[in-house]
Amino acid sequence: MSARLEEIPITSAGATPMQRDPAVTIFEKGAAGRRAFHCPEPGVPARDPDELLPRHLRRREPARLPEVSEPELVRHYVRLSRRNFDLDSGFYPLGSCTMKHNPRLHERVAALPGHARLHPLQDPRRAQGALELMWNLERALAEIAGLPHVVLQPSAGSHGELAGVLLTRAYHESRGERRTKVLTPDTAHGTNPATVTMAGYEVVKVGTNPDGGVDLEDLRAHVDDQVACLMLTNPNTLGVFDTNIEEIARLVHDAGATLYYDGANLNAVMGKSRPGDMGFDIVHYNLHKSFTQPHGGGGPGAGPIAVSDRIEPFVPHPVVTCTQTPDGPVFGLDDDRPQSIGRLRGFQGNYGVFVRSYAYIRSLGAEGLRDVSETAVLNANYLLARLRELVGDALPLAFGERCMHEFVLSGAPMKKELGIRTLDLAKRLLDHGFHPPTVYFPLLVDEALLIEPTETETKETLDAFAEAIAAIVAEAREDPNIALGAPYTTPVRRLDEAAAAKHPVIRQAR
Amino acid sequence: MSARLEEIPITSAGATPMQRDPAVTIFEKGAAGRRAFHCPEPGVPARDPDELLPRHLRRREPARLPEVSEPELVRHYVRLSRRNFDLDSGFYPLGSCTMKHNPRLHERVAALPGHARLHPLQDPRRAQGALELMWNLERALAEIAGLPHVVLQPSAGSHGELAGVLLTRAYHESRGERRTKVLTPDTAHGTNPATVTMAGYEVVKVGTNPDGGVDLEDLRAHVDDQVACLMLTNPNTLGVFDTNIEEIARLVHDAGATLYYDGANLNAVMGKSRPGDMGFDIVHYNLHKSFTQPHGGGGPGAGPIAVSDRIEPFVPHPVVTCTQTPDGPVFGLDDDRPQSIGRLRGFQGNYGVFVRSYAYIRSLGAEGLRDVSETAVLNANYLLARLRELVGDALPLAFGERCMHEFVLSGAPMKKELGIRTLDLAKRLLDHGFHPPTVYFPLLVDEALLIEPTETETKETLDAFAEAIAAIVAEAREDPNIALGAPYTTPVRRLDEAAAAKHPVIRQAR
Amino acid sequence: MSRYTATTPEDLQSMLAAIGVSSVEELFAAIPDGVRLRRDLDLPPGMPEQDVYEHLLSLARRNTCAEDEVTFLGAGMYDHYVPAVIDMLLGRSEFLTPYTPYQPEISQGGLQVMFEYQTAISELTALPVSNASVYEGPSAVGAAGYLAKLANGRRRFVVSRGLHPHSRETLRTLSHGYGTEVVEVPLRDGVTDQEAWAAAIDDETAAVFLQQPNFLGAVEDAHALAQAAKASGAVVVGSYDPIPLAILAPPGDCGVDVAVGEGQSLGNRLDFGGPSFGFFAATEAYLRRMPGRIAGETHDVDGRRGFVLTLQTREQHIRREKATSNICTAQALNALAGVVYLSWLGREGIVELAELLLQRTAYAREALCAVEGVAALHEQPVVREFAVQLDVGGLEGVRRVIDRCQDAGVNPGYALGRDLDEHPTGLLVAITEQRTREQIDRLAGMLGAAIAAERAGEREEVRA
Amino acid sequence: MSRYTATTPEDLQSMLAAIGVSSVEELFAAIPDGVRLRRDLDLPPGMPEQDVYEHLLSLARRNTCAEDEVTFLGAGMYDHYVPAVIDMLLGRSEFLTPYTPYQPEISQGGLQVMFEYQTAISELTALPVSNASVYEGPSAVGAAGYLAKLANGRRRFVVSRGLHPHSRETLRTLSHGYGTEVVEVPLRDGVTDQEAWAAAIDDETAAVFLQQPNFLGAVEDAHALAQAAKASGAVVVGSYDPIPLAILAPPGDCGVDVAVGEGQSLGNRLDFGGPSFGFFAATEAYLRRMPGRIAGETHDVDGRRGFVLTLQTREQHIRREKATSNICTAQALNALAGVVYLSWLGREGIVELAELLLQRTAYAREALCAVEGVAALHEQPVVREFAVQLDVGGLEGVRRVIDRCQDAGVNPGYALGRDLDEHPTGLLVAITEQRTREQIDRLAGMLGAAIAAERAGEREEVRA
Ligand SMILES: Cc1ncc(COP(=O)(O)O)c(C=O)c1O
Ligand SMILES: Cc1ncc(COP(=O)(O)O)c(C=O)c1O
Repeated sequence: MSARLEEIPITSAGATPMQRDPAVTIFEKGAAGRRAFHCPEPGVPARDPDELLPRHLRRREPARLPEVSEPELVRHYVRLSRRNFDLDSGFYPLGSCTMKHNPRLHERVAALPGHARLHPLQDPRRAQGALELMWNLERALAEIAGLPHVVLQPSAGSHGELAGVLLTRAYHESRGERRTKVLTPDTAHGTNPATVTMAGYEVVKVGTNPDGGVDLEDLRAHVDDQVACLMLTNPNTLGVFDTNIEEIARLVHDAGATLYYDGANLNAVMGKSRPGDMGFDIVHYNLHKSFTQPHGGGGPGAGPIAVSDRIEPFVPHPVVTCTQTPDGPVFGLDDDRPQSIGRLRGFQGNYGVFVRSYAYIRSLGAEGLRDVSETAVLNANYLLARLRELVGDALPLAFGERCMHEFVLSGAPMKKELGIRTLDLAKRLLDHGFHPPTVYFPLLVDEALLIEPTETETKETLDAFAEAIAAIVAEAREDPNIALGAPYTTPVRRLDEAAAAKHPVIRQAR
Repeated sequence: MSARLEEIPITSAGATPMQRDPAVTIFEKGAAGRRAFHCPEPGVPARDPDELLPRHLRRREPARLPEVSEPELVRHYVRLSRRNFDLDSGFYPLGSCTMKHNPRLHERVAALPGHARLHPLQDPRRAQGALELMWNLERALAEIAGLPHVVLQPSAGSHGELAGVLLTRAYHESRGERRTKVLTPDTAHGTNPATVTMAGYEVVKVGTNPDGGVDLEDLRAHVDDQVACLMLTNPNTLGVFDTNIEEIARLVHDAGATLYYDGANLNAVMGKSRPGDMGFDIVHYNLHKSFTQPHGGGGPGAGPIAVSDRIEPFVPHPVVTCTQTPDGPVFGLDDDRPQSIGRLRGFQGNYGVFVRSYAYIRSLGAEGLRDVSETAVLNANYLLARLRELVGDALPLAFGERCMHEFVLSGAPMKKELGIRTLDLAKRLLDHGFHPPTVYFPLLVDEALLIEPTETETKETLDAFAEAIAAIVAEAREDPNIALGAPYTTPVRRLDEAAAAKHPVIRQAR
Repeated sequence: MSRYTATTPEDLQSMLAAIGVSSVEELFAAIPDGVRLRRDLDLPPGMPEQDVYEHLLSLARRNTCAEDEVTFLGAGMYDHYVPAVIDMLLGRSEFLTPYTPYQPEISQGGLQVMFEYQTAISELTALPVSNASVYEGPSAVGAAGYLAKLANGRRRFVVSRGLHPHSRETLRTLSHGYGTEVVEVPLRDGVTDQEAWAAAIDDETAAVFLQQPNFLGAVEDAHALAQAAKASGAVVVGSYDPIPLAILAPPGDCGVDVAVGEGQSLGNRLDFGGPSFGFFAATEAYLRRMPGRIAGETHDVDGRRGFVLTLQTREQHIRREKATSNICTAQALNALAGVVYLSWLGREGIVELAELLLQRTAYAREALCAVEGVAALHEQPVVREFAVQLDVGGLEGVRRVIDRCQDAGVNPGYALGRDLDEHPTGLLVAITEQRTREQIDRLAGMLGAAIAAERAGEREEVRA
Repeated sequence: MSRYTATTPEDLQSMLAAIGVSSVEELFAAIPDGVRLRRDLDLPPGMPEQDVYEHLLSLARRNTCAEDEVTFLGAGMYDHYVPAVIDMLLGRSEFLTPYTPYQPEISQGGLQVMFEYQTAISELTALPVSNASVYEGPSAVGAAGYLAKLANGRRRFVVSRGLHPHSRETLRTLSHGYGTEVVEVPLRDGVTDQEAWAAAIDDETAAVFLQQPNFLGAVEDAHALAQAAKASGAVVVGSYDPIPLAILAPPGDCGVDVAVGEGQSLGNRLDFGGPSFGFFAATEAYLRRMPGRIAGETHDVDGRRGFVLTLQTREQHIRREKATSNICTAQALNALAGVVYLSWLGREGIVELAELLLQRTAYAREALCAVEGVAALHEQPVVREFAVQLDVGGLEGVRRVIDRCQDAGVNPGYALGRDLDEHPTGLLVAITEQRTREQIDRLAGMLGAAIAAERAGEREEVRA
């Protein structure tokens, strides 16, 4: 098949080049006795190992780890890295993921020994710089969300959600209430309902209205005194800002429930509108989205939470404290929080992520952050307009007229008229050197394409992407098989996921 | 043409993937007003610029530098980097260049602020760590070469050569002699004769004997009282160790000339044999070869020199000094060297390179360095043996039976019998994911292939390379056109070098 | 245009025209007036790169890090040497910047790394199933609890007090959510009290939790503890320190069903506590109950070997409220550091490293216990960390002793009293390959002096 | 196997067998006994990575670097901020590890970088021809001399004393080799004495050399100096500081034939003096006399745009003894940093930066000259560096003043007396965008105090 690669038109962007040689794992390389590590001498009087560690507690056979020289190790992983598409290779409009530029300054400052080699249990008096950084970041995030209290501890968005729902539980229990249900719109990200179950609540779905917002009727129908919380994303995963947000907040609060803000889409509204002002009680941030922590191929991230006064007594500890003294502020960690839900993880959270996001906020300031959201929304609407113009009929906008920082197209007409699905379009985009948008999410849109360009892309890139989509659609009109057979230029072509799940091979055979 | 790529067999190594999209320069990207740099505020009372710098001294029109955002800048150069083959991509047997593994530890230690942000004019009393490092490196290099005095200043091998020949001149002049000629074997690297001319001497060539060593008769015929120096590489660029080295040294010294050692091939003999013991008066090292400074696509490097006592008075200054005091050694820089030839460059040399090579020597120690040379020679002889076995007839060894750390094959029979030249073989190797050997050097071998595997390669890699060569030769027997048309998988295919030289376009048109 | 945006005035005009609006403001029309922010955020103004660097550098300098003192602090994270290859590889855009590999054809690098990582963890734990990472250690313990809860629906967790305090607490926090209760089993002579352990386990026990080595550094008889739980049908969960695991009987050989742990010591920086990663391995039986991403091997339409995210029907984006976990973004980059580190150590190297720790830790334990005012807190075998008690009255005394040592450039370890009331004067001392004999001797000397000074101080008080 | 080799005993046996020898020793048989080393080299034993790191860290700590003090030291290398993108790009294996691009088809990245670099230097100098880098500044001056010598075969160089002392000396060293003599023209009021300059130039003058700004920081009238040489047919060589060049009349507009300079301040670290790079640009007339690599644009057999090393008939590997230079390995990686830095600054940014330096330098000059015991050394326009004299007797006094300031954490600059007998009490003070007004004020304060203390000291001596 790939023999046809050269006859198949590729846009000038060009596919990102990748290793196309057969996959060989590190366990299949090297030879017995090879090594990169050279162990220091113990340098202490040698004791009988079996006396120090009795045989019955000992391992019988060494773990079969790789045996490679350092040059082999380096080449293996450098070549592997070339099998990845990345943000520095090209456009990455993965909806809901906010794939914005990752400044290298952040890697530099995070690597400073004073941050990178600081032990989490260091005496706070000897970690004042780290605690001040966390304090400053909390204050900045609080201002951005419009809520008074921030805790940085959660490790990612879903972890923040779990914290939020557990806080809701603690809040209700403190008032002697045992509510059983949590509402989530059908546009919600999968982590929302999953979190609800983990926190011991029942999930109740709320519908979406024709404008892409929460269906108020449906909401009224479901919000009662058994409802502990409504989890909302605003703008939601359709890229639609819910114009009824004030009414929604009123309904939820009147029912005595809390309103939870999934902050994955905060990039749309920084400096423009604040969840706290919208009436949300609890917010999580995705520092690895809005605040540019690199995604690392699936983490690390951080999911700090902001809460209102009534929720504050229950937040996870430790909490960073700041005490004014004659010789300036002194920072500490407070573990003495009787009403706290407790810890969600070890230590103080993903500090290395905090450093990067703090550097980002200090680089941009208020103006810069507003520009981020304004440009993110501008870029999204421009790309939407270009796509409307070029392929509006095949890929119509699913809801509304305009969008915030991202938008959802439906591939249904394309499927019907051209015989290629959203998946095929996505795979064909790979040959054009673009990362495809998020596909088949949100679930309520048939053949969904969720497109988020972010603010750090240029107009030229948006134009090139729109033209690539147009080229694929035009190509499909001629010959749908090209898209159906795509991709052609990648290290591997379409993979058999069913086979992988049917007979799972999830580790190298010995 | 590249349409044929897929039908053309590629070894399992696979071509290293590279951006194949059209080349666009940074000057062709971006847009007016874009920028990555944000300038700090002056923060001082503003003065009239024209008063500070009169108009007649001022630039009229700004330099037309690129106008790109940071994300554009990063993507441009990351994508450009993917158009390079590199040492971490695969085998790089570029003869005479010693492309050994570059340990990343060296990059880490060189980047420590105490080294990287140290100003060259810092008071020596406040740069004791740097001077101690230089002192230790000088001592280690002196021991390795078997000569008492080392100066690190020269910036590369050719710079070291220039220092060496100028030292020879100073030495002879100090003895009231004005010699006019310098001898270089026909196997010499181009920098040798070029250096001789730059240093104001006439180049006289000396022939090579059937074993690949210096032709003693020819040497005797040329060495007279007008000869200032003989520049030798040993093992030479044929990978042959000159068994007559003692006799050569005697002849040269009897004529009152100096014997210069081009250290490019030192990787063959570390801990096995020392230039000083062979009778050389002056040696240069290539820290970017034997001592693994990364080549950087054409530098930086460093070419320290070692000299005997009689040459020492003339070495370039400043010279690092070490004075023993009650509270330990104190290091300094001595500029008061009345007989010195003077400076060859600014400051103290490429210190960042010294840091890396020093780290390397401290990592390996005496045993490690000997193992380096033994393994380099073992790998070269093994690869030679494999190639003899597989393609001995088409690509015979040019001289002798065995080799040191590298060897030269002649592509003459291949050209005659298969109709493909060494160049074609090299280009076809690109499709197999290997960097070709050095080609058409040394000049005295017809269709030369100079192959240096280095010690950091595995047996598997050597085997794969030998098999790739065999595959290409076999392929050529079937159809020479495939090699003649190669490469096929690279970002560009064979380039028109003649056109480039005929109508030079050496900068982006405005 | 701010720092990283690129919209020139010309761009802006043509873009607004294409959209059909006259200002960016119009694009925010959907936001009701009542919730629009009509002022600038109250934040410090943006700074040029060089000033941000200076600021972050000045903050870094106000921390005493492992390069500023000789540290014996461990208690969950350890000052191991991180080889330079890891910085280089993690700094490569191709690993640093991609999202979770949703498009396998252009993510084979990351997916194969996951597959290799899973293999390495599986080898280390002698368990067949590993996921591609969870957040970190203590939350991994909580995740194991949720797995057990979903697996057998029982209502109680039996937890050894040998577990890291953060793990025990995280488990409590999450248990309160998914509705299980937690009972703790005390230690005796530094290890889990086997009688109390056996007594606490019954057919309402959803899972039992042990830590190896435990929080006091003692090596538990994991096999015995696991067997004691088998009959009850409870899920046996072990939280492991991966480096000692190189020489300790692996969970898979001891009857442990789910092995989790903190991965920081495998090639990750201390980073004041994160990001690192948690590993999560289990027996075949729990394959389809695992939380998080799992990479699996398959082939493409041309028959080429490739890797994909597999068994996704477990996950939130498919299964939503029925998912085995809510985890989405995990710690892929840190897990990469983990597998690179394990490959760098290699099959023999990791054993040499663990044996080195065993020897130096034994030496340090002896050296410290020979100090006036220092006594072993337990006599159990230890690999990389051990506990002593200081004869200085109480926690405050210990804190002051630590402080004195730190003022002299040595951080002697962790004051156990901060978490364990039963050991108010305990000190937990950790050894890595970066702590030399000379440093250990220095610690012993300083500790002796600091304790003497502390006692002198006490006597003063008594007199006064 | 040592640190980076991989030959297992099994490998060794099969390799020796394939070669047909019984030991590695046999492979060294060609080396005569008399010159074989029969002992181990006398070197310290090898160390594990962590120990090498510790050792190099401890050496680094014994240096006072630009992060440890507020430094106004310049005199050829400057403490500019190096943006983080440069570390990332230079750290990429693809740029860091390849050799000189001898195989253009797999080196388009490096070759295009050279082409872009050449374009940037050509823009900055307003000269049409640039090579891809030479070693560094002073040796670039020497290389320019060799170009002139080959071009017109004349025997004398006329050199302004405004050139960096290292440049003047390097030129002398090389001149002695290729056989030219060097006469120096003094400065007057801080700039080259135009009368003496004109008088020194005749039809035996191979080249004239000026520096802009000169070593005292003064802006020369480059145009006037160049014109004064035109009639003689000498090659006019200018050594430029690239950052001030953003606002100074470029060599190409002043009649300078060859412009060279030290590139460190363009995105390269101080590195105690290297590696950095030297730039080398010229008029069309010298295209085929340029030293070093030059990348040129061309096309491949399919008509695709590509780049190659071109005009190689100038070079040593082709032309050998007739080459225009012996340079081979140059400074490609540092030149990459240069073009990335220039692109990062951008068309407007570099001007803003230079204007910032202009303003702050003026402020600093005024602030220092207001200090008791400090006087301007000249009144010429300055951009980024200026010279003052300290009323402290002589060089030793200046050294002691500098020392006092450094003890207090501020490095006030360079003692001109170290190189220039005519300015024994001169101090050269450099400003970068990293030196703030507050730091300048601090310097002024300290300098005043240190001078006062020094004079008090002198009085003591007098009395004694
Ligand atoms: C809308 C939304 N909510 C929640 C999440 C979960 O965030 P995380 O992956 O950080 O757990 C995501 C991430 O994809 C998301 O897009
Ligand atoms: C034998 C030999 N001599 C001298 C040189 C010149 O060294 P450098 O490139 O460091 O100037 C080389 C480099 O290719 C070489 O191979």
